[in-house]
Amino acid sequence: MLRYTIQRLILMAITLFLIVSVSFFVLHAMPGSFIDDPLMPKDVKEAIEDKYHLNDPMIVQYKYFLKDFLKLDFGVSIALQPKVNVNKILATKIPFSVQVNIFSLILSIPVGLILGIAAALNKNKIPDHVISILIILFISVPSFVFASLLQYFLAFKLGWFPIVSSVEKALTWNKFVSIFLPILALSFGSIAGIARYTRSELGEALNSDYMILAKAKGLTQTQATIRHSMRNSFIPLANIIIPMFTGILGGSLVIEKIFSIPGMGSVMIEAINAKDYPVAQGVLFWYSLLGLLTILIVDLSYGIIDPRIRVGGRKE
Amino acid sequence: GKKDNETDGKQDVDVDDSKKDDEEVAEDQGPVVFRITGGKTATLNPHIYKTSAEAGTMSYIFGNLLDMIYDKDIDNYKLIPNHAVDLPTKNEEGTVWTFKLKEDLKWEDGSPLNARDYEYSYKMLLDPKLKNSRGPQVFDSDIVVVNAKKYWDGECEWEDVGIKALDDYTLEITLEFPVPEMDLYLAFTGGGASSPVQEKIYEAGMNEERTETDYGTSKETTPSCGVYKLEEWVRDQIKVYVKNEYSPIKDVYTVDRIESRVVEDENTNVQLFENGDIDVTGLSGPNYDKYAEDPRLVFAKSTTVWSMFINMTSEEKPFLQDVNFRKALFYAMDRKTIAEDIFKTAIPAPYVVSSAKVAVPSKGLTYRETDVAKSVLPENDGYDLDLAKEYFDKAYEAYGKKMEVEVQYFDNSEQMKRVAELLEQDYENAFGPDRIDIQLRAVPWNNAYDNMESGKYDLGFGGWAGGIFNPWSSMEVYTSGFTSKIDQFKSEEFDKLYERTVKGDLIFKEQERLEALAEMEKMLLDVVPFVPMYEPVSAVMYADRVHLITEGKWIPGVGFGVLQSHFDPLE
Amino acid sequence: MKTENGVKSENKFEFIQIEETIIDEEFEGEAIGFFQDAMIRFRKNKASVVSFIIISIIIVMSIIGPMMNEYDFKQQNLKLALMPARIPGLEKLGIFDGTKKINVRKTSIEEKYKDSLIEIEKEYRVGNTDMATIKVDMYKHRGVKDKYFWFGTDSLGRDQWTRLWRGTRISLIIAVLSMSINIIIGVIYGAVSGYYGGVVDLVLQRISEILGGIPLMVIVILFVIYYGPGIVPIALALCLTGWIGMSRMIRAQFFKYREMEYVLAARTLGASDRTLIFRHILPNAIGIIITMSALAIPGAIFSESFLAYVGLGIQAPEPSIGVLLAEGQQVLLEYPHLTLFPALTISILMISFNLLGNGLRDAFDPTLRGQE
Amino acid sequence: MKKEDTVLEVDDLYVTFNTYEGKLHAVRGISFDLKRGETLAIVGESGSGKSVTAKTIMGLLEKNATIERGKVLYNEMDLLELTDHEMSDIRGSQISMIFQDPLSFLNPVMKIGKQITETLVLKQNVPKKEAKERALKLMEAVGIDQVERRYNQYPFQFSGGMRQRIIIAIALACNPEILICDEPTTALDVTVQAKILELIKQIQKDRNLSVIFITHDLGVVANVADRVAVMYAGKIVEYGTVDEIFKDPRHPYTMSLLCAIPDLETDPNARLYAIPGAPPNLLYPPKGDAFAPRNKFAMRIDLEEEPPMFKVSDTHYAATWLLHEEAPTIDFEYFRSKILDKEGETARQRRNYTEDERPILEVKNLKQYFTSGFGKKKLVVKAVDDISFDIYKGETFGLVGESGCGKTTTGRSIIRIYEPTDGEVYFKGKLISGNLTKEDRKEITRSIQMIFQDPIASLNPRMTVKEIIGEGLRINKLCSTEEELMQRVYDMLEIVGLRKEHANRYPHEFSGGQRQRIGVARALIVNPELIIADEPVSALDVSIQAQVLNLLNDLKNELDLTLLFIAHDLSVVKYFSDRIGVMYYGKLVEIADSDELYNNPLHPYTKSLLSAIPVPDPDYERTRQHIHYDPSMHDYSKEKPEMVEIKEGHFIYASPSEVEEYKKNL
Ligand SMILES: Nc1ncnc2c1ncn2[C@@H]1O[C@H](COP(=O)(O)OP(=O)(O)OP(=O)(O)O)[C@@H](O)[C@H]1O
Ligand SMILES: Nc1ncnc2c1ncn2[C@@H]1O[C@H](COP(=O)(O)OP(=O)(O)OP(=O)(O)O)[C@@H](O)[C@H]1O
Ligand SMILES: [Mg+2]
Ligand SMILES: [Mg+2]
Repeated sequence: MLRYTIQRLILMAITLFLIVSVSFFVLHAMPGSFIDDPLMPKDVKEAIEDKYHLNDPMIVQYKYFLKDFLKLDFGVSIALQPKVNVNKILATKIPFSVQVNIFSLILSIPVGLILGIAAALNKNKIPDHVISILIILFISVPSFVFASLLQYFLAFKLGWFPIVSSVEKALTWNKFVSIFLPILALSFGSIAGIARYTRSELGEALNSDYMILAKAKGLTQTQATIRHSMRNSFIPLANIIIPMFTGILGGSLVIEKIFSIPGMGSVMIEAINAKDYPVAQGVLFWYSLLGLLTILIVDLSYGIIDPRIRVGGRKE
Repeated sequence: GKKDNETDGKQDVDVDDSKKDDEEVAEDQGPVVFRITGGKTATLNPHIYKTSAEAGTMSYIFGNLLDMIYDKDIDNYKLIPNHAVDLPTKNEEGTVWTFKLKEDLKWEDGSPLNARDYEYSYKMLLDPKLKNSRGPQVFDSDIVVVNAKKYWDGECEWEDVGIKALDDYTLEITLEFPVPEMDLYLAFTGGGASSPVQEKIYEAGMNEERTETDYGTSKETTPSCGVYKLEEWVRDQIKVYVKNEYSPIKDVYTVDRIESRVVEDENTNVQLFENGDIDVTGLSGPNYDKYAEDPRLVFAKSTTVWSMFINMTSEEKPFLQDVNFRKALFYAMDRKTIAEDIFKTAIPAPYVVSSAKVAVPSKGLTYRETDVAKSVLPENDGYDLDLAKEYFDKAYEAYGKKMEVEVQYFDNSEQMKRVAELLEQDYENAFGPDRIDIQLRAVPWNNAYDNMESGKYDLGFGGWAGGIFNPWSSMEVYTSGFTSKIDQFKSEEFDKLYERTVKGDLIFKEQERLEALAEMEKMLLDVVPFVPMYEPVSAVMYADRVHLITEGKWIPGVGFGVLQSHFDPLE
Repeated sequence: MKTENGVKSENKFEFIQIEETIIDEEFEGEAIGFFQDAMIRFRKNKASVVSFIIISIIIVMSIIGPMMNEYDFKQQNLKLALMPARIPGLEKLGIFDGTKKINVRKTSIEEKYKDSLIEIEKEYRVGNTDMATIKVDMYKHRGVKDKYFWFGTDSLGRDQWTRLWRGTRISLIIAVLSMSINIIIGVIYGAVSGYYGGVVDLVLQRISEILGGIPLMVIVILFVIYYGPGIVPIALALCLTGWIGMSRMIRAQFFKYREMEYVLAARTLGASDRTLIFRHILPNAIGIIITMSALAIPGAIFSESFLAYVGLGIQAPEPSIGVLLAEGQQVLLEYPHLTLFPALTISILMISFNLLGNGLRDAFDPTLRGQE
Repeated sequence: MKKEDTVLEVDDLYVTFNTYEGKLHAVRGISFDLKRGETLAIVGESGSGKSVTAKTIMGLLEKNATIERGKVLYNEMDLLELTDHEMSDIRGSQISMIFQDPLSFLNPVMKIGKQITETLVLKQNVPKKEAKERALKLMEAVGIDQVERRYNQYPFQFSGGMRQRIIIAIALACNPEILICDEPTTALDVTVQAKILELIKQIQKDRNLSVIFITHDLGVVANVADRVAVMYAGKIVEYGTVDEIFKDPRHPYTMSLLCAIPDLETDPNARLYAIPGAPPNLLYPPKGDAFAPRNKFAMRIDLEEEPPMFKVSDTHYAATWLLHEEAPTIDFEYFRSKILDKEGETARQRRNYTEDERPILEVKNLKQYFTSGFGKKKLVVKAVDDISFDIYKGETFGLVGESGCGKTTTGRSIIRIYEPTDGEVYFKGKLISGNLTKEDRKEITRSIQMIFQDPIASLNPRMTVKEIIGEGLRINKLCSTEEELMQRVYDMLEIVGLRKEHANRYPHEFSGGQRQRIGVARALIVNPELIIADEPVSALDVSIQAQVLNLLNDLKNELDLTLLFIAHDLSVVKYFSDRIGVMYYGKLVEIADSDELYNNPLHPYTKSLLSAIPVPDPDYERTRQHIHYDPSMHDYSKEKPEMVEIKEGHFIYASPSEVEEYKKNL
């Protein structure tokens, strides 16, 4: 296991390096400059760009980049929060997204599971149809429509919640109430995802041979379902739930904008639009790292959850 | 707290306001709080800030030698000394200006502030290693400080630069050429690049190579020398300002505390306003419809005239070189519809210089109010379909085949898109879709400018902001030598006239200078390197508790004077 | 347990086929091929058939819808901007009747809304001004009582019905285009990777992993900047990483089927790699391909609408569902009709395509063959 | 036997399934009873409704099933009327079931021990500790070694045979009264099967269990059953004691079945009896006797009226009109002579090759290793480890051995589906295991063909029969015109006993035997000289297995084919092959003429294999002794074993000292 993990980590490092390098060139190939003041004289503009080596040949820029990158330093932002270290920017923004995302996770995992289980147990009956339609609705209505409607009706019209998130840093009850709507809006998608996955996995597990054996042993349908089907159908769920856990560091562009949460959601697109290469590169790196780590964690966790891999051999 | 009226019916805002009407509410109800929203602040480093939102913040927290306020008596703006004892004096040629500073000036933390801080600040602003983007402000704008550019470029010593602290309380500025008083005053008014930075913090934040400083990136690194100081700053979320007790002019302002939330979604903003959570909201397009008849509406002008630039030197599309074609575009533009139906509050603008620009500072008179300017104006907002068709026929005849043009617009503006869509229809209808074919192209906005600079476009929207008080220097963008030129207009005559009005003999000749401006405007309108479209006017709504000191009138330079206004206390 | 019960009959008890050689019987009925079989099973699945019909209707509407009234998708009339929906028939029920609530000064009721006023809902004061919320027949107010904008108009006074169907068409074209390209690339990539396995597979998988690691946004923005936001660039942008999922599925299929006995059988007959890939292995993936396609279409429509939301939508004045939604969202509360209809359309499309995909999956699943 | 002894009674059970194609009549009114302590075997070909019957009793039918009518009486209760919850009290503790496929029925992520004790703890409130003890005992009883360690392992760590035993242990955990075994050994090797059968019998004796034993293997039936019920097309056509069924069958289907199986005694020169035709389609249950269309002795009435159960003796009943007083009397001997007489021409000429004749296929030191993983985890499976043998023109070489011993791999290495790791293969004197030119390769692929085991998996479900058969011609460009191709396909279909009309059909429309014949046709159409038949009949029912074997034999004679015949069923191999090689874990342990091997098995593994084969003769089965083979009996640490010709044509893999030993036995 350890050896395998190390192998994977090395492979991951290589992949990551390639991603970062490719995106470096892609990013710098974008036309335009981070200085968007059209009134600024050309020579002044170039002088400022020179300070960041932006007019050097790409390969030279890449060398500069690599030098810092190897120390995991992406330099300072040049447009979004000029002169602030990229890693520091992320460190200040992430907590806001995390708060919302964690609660969204706490909400969507059980709800998603319950919906999924209910649907699987009642396959092709009314509850299944209702849940399936709900799931597709959750997936198909764009989140900005949901978020706007929630804000308008629950916060503005009914006044049950504040319109925008509270500014308290600590997570008080007050703060929680104020981020409840974004949590809700954010959860619809993951609830639907989990429910859909659970439904199909559990549905499959319910029809499996070992369920027949379990019932032949004398277990009731409920006992058999809980003791045999559930466990088996939850193993593949790691596939979508673990990425959700690592996904809590990211934010949602739309929802954060509507509820005024200063989180990660818009950083990437703003950085790209503003040609803030260091920030874009930094976000990209950390996200890719996270993404690859997630894949690794999923794979390794299968090794832990699934005895077929844990005890030896590989999954067929 | 702002959000604990959860249980109140929201309609309260509309119905129950009657009790607020009796203005004579007892004073002394605690600090006067003004609650606003705004966009994100990238930085509060006065040497590199970019957006007007940042400029706004800086005007609260960074003082300067002078300040501009609303004066009830003259019902207009007024310059008052802030850190300076009085307005500066100048030498005979009008190139050396001397400010005397007050003696007990202090930074937010109580440490003394004097002319040396100013000198240090300019030194840093122009530092060749720091390469601050606001540096050009002292060598590429209305005033040009001696050797500033050279120093910025690293080509001379600081001693050679025309900014000196003669002693602790005297600051001397040496200019390359004389400028009108107002231009100089304005250069040292309000918070911004010309405000001082606090040396110890600026230096402490400096990196080893002295190429970056973290000044103005957090509350701790943003010391105030203005009327307000930062009490709290959570990036992209909230800023709270409170009165700075050391400010010499703090009593001019009535507001004690400003709370500013970052809200980027306009619907959210309006809901917050209706909910009584904030005191002011802007209204655009469809949101404006809802309040079109609301008595709380006030309107603010802007210095930009948005225009449709024409690539008049295009080789690819030679018909763009034909002035008849460009004139056809000019006269076939239904500016009224654009202004009133798309932007709702905008003003149709068949001219170059915005109606917000002040041309006679002494009288507070705007250029458009002057008679010379009025003489330039075409009739009916320049909308004349018959004339347009006449011009077009000529152009069409000369070109001989169907004209295909592309309009580029900014991809982040729904309304610009609508203008483009409207123009496409109007032009095709006016000239016949068989003769002209208009295509649209959305472009990220700084790419749009890049395209126009490099002449890679046919038609494209754009506009120049420029200062409110110097319409002449704003003409620089149309001169041949301007480096970031987005139009293709080139005229020696125009350049000469421009030189004369900003650096030459006309500087101090009020009337001639006005006429010269009109002349330049006329040149542009004759050649039509761009078709002026409209002048945006923003609709703003203040809560009932805000009793604007200007009574809703927008004053150049000070807007509605909100911070000087009377506020009802919060419940 | 039954015992004998006498049955009497004469020559019933003679052998009838003792001398014949018994050969295999002929089958009754038509030969049913794999696709036919799938079709039969598909047809039995009511939900999928209904969604298929709905999708067909939407497709037909996206073709003829824009021609069903006198308006053109880009014909503007700013005097009739933002008209609420008015649908003949339904308007009698009080919905989509072309009315709208607005806030006005009380004085203007007399001045401007005298004829079109339906009722005064509420009166209130702002400052010193008397205000009222009134319900107004916007069609009467604007003097076009004879006109019907079924889904209302947008901010340039364009007919939303026409634009919606036109937009649906564009969205579908983008979706189908990107889906087809994704499938072609994904199938070839996955097939090569899965069929040859080993080093080829390792290299190809690394490449796709790296591609997948680059955030889509960067590429999309680049694309739009270079090629403009046309149908093709947007569709291509959605393809840049969109094929990866498909290639993974196909690869898995190839891993599974390349050891199937009938594939080996063809190999022992000397079949070339091409024959094996395209004739023997790939057809197994058809079910998956079709299912994935059906599921990819709503995904693409959805991505397109997200692009539109961040300002990278299709080039104006051309509408797409995403563009309409993004436009609508900004005025969602004031002019809900601009969001309602596109959102309904996208939801119905999503639901239908999902159900269709599920139905197709069941229909093509060989393990379900001949059974339920 | 008295009525009180009856523990279970099934009365007029009728079960249908709803399918897309219509209503499928799987079980059509069957009745039988089960007495205390006895074993009732239910036999019948695939799809005859055996499993459905079992599942109905357990109340575990699929959702699309409908029980149209009937009763299942147990302890005066009608099980069909119980709710699922009530049924769960009966399942496991009173009636238990062992399922056919050991691989998928165990929960893959639950420890073995827990799966055994689960019901004990949950339903019978046995304390965990005691439950564990009972489980350990049970595991021991079913022959699992190191039970303590195994108790905490997971199913995937168990071999198929062991898993099957665990399932038996689970079924027995709650001490049920009735045990239903649904083909508990079909998936297993003969040696493992023998062990498990012994085990079940043992347990039955110990606990006085009643057993319903479902199988299609008559040999197994002869071994285990007290009474036998024969099912055909959803009906019981005959039942009686095991001796009655085997010695005095009355229903033509039973008789045909008994004629169709080869046993070790079957004369290799005689043709097997093959039941012609295909089983009926239960979507449209036939009128009259369902077996009539395939029955040579069908009478007119068989096509018109359904035969009732005729009583033969107190214990023996059969549903055939032949027992009607007016019908001609046909006894088994007559039946056998009549049908075998008809078909009984010589099946096969034994081929004798001359000494100096060069073999058509020479395999020399063939090795095929599979590696997986890399680095320390590298795992090498020596699937084929240094084997050599020759095959001469026209002969059939049989390869037997238990599952996983490398038979398939050998075949595939020869035909170059795998690149051999080492060793040489010569075909007609030409080396074919190295790099080949394109031309040679083409020649080889045409000359050597393969028939696959699984008639479902080996036919592309998306191609018509015509396309499947014609593909070889097309690929090798053996036909110039489309018409010619069609003609050859039609001819081929006829040769394998199918009709021209079948050409446009898809594989799934055919029965197993027909599909396998299509597979044969595909291999033959390119005129190969050598055919590698990889278990061509092991997936087929006995009743159609004969069809394919006969066909192969006929073709071999007609076309002068050489066959490498791979199978694990020794009786089939024995019947079919001239010479036989016995494989054990990648090695060939013995090669000899088939008679020689059968009469004089030398290697202990061969002996064990032979002793394990069930024979469809109850008398023989009662006395049979199974010899166990333990590979640790060889001590190869000092002497290296090698292949030695111990007698002319009889090779054995042994060390010199063992050779001496074996020689003594000759
Ligand atoms: N769930 C089901 N849905 C539809 N048809 C079914 C179902 N289960 C069984 N059948 C059909 O019922 C018939 C009897 O099946 P059954 O499993 O009892 O056969 P069997 O005698 O056990 O055969 P085998 O020896 O192959 O196990 C077959 O034709 C089968 O296809
Ligand atoms: N492609 C492969 N990769 C790795 N191992 C393999 C492969 N094919 C076969 N094996 C292994 O080689 C051994 C021999 O397999 P083979 O299929 O030849 O056995 P067999 O005698 O044909 O068995 P069966 O009777 O089950 O068909 C087995 O242990 C099997 O797991
Ligand atoms: Mg069965
Ligand atoms: Mg095999």
